[in-house]
Amino acid sequence: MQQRIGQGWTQCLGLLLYVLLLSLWGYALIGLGSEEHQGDVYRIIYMHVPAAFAAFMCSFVLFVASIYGLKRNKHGQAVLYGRAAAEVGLAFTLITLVTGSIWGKPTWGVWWTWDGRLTTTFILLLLYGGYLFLWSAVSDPVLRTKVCSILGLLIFADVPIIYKSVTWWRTLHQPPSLFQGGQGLIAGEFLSLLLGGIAGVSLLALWLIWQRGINLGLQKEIDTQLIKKSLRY
Amino acid sequence: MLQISSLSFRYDHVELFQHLSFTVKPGEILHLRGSNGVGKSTLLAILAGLLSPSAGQVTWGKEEAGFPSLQRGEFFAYLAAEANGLYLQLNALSNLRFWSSLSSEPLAEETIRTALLRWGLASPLLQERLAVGFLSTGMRRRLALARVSLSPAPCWLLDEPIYGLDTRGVELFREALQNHVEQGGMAVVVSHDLVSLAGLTVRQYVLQDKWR
Amino acid sequence: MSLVGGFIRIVRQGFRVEFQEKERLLTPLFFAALMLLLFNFVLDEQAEAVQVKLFVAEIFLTMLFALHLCFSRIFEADAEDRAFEVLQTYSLHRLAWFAGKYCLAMIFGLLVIVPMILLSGLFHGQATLFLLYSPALWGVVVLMLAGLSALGVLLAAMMLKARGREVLFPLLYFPLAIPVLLAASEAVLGFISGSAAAWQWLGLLLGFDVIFITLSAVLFAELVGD
Amino acid sequence: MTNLAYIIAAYSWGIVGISLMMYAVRRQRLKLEAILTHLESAL
Repeated sequence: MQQRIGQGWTQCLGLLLYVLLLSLWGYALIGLGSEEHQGDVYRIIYMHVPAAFAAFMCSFVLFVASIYGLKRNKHGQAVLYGRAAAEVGLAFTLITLVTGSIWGKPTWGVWWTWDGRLTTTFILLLLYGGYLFLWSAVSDPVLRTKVCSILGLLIFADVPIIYKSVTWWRTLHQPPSLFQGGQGLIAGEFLSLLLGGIAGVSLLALWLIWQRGINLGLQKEIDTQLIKKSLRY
Repeated sequence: MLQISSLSFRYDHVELFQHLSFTVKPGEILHLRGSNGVGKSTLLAILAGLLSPSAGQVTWGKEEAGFPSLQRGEFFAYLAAEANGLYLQLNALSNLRFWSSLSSEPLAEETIRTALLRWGLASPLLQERLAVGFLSTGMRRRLALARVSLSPAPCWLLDEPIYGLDTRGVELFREALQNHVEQGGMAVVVSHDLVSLAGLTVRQYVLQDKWR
Repeated sequence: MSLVGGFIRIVRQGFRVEFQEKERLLTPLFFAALMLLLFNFVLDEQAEAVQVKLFVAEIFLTMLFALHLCFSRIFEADAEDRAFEVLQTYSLHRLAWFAGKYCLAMIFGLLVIVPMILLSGLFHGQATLFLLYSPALWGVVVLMLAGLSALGVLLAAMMLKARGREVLFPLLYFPLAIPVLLAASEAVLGFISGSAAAWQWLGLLLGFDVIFITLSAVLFAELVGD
Repeated sequence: MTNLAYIIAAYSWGIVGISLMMYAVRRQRLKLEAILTHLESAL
């Protein structure tokens, strides 16, 4: 049990990632020159795109955790990482949606557009919420592990289909929004910064999932100790 | 022949039981004893295939006792403690017809009706008119026991079989269990009520309480 | 117990239970009729072209909601006295079990959808009459039902022991079913206007069906087989 | 609302969100460890 207590290096790793990201964002805000026709507002991309990437990466982590969760009489830790992935994923979808709409206002003059990516993120938010509701609705841990793992697989299978259908639906009804158009202008320094941001946020998301998973494991262990103690007297 | 070797089950982190090993030979009744919460029903659920153990093996139906290798569902007939597994909108007859149709050789209408008679569900009103939902708990338990007795499965897994039965019902249960065992069948019974197995040759198996 | 044998018994049992109370069968249909009424109150008389678009939107939305009622009831009879658990202890082939329930979901789904679409056609009158005869509409409807039934049966089985499953079922079923709703309505509209995109949407609908029918069959076997 | 305000709003949402999560995970870990060591010492 000792090794699971937060040793120094895991906490420092998290802090290191956090500081790295802050400095990256700092540079994005101050260092980079402002871009011609969009002024400075394009800088929000360095927060919006990495957060969106992390949100979708969480659905992949949930997928892998669900595969292991379905294996026979698994110890049960895998599905806890699945739940952690759903929670972190939910948070990142929220960040993505908020930064996306803030970014949309100056660019297109509206707080919300039915852009394919934004809409898919919104549906992903609902799916993560559904996963967590299902988790709390089933009390028997053995059944809950199986049922939630199955939902994890369904979510991962459906996200690409949702994305394709929503983007098709959008392109049919509106010429590709500036956002896609804007993709062309990302080059050189801007691109490397963006990729750095995506890597940074994704690693941080993985770290959050890992730590939250351990916490859930500790919580379960405490509950078991309490059950064992209550059985003893 | 049913063989359990070093079976253990962990409910999340709490080890319910560990390294259970015993065998049940044809013609034998195993009476599972042990205080509440020791895992008797869980053990039956594992044998029936509803739960998978965290370790250990359950093997059944070896050829030497004349039983060809059967699937788990064909070897075990399971009766849960607080549920009879009946379709409450349908009448008694169609319930039994459905369950018997699921086992390998579906039974003739006659055998089903005689089983209903044997279990005291004789009146045609009871058999066909009335939906099972209107029957009393005792009557439903008899119907569930009739389902088990009709099943060709050699090994019965009975969890509190006489729950809700009157004295006549208990006698009927003992008779059915008796001739099932005489025909080379076997049974694993969980029952706190000693009356249910009185007068039958029974082997006790006490599940140790791991904590106290 | 053979695959086909198990399948037939599950389907027959499903009919026996469902036809026990005939009126229960009609509840989803009445619900669908009610929804159509509400739609027509709100979206009253429109121009010809808009009428068609409304008709398509109405039937697919009503279909999605009415099917949700059918699916969440698929295992009700089995769950009442935990017959579902006893079924798990029988040597019933898992695939036959799923196929049986899937077939029941399709049949009861059609029993609700076909009258609903005819009723909606009645409400919209002349403008949409041609649609009722077009194979495109009925083809897409059947494909949509095929995909949703697989998803519905699996979700219903998953939530058998969940608390508050009446609320939980739509919460999971609708987000997952969004691509089907989009693909179906866009496909029909595309076929009407003769645009090539319709085949693209049909492809997506087929893709959803194939993926979710196989995935649901496998995961159902995983859920009940232990 | 000038561009600057939009940028600040977006970044503050992101950074506050991430910091909150890191803080919550850290605090929960400490709380759980305390309970566990207490439980083990009491056994």
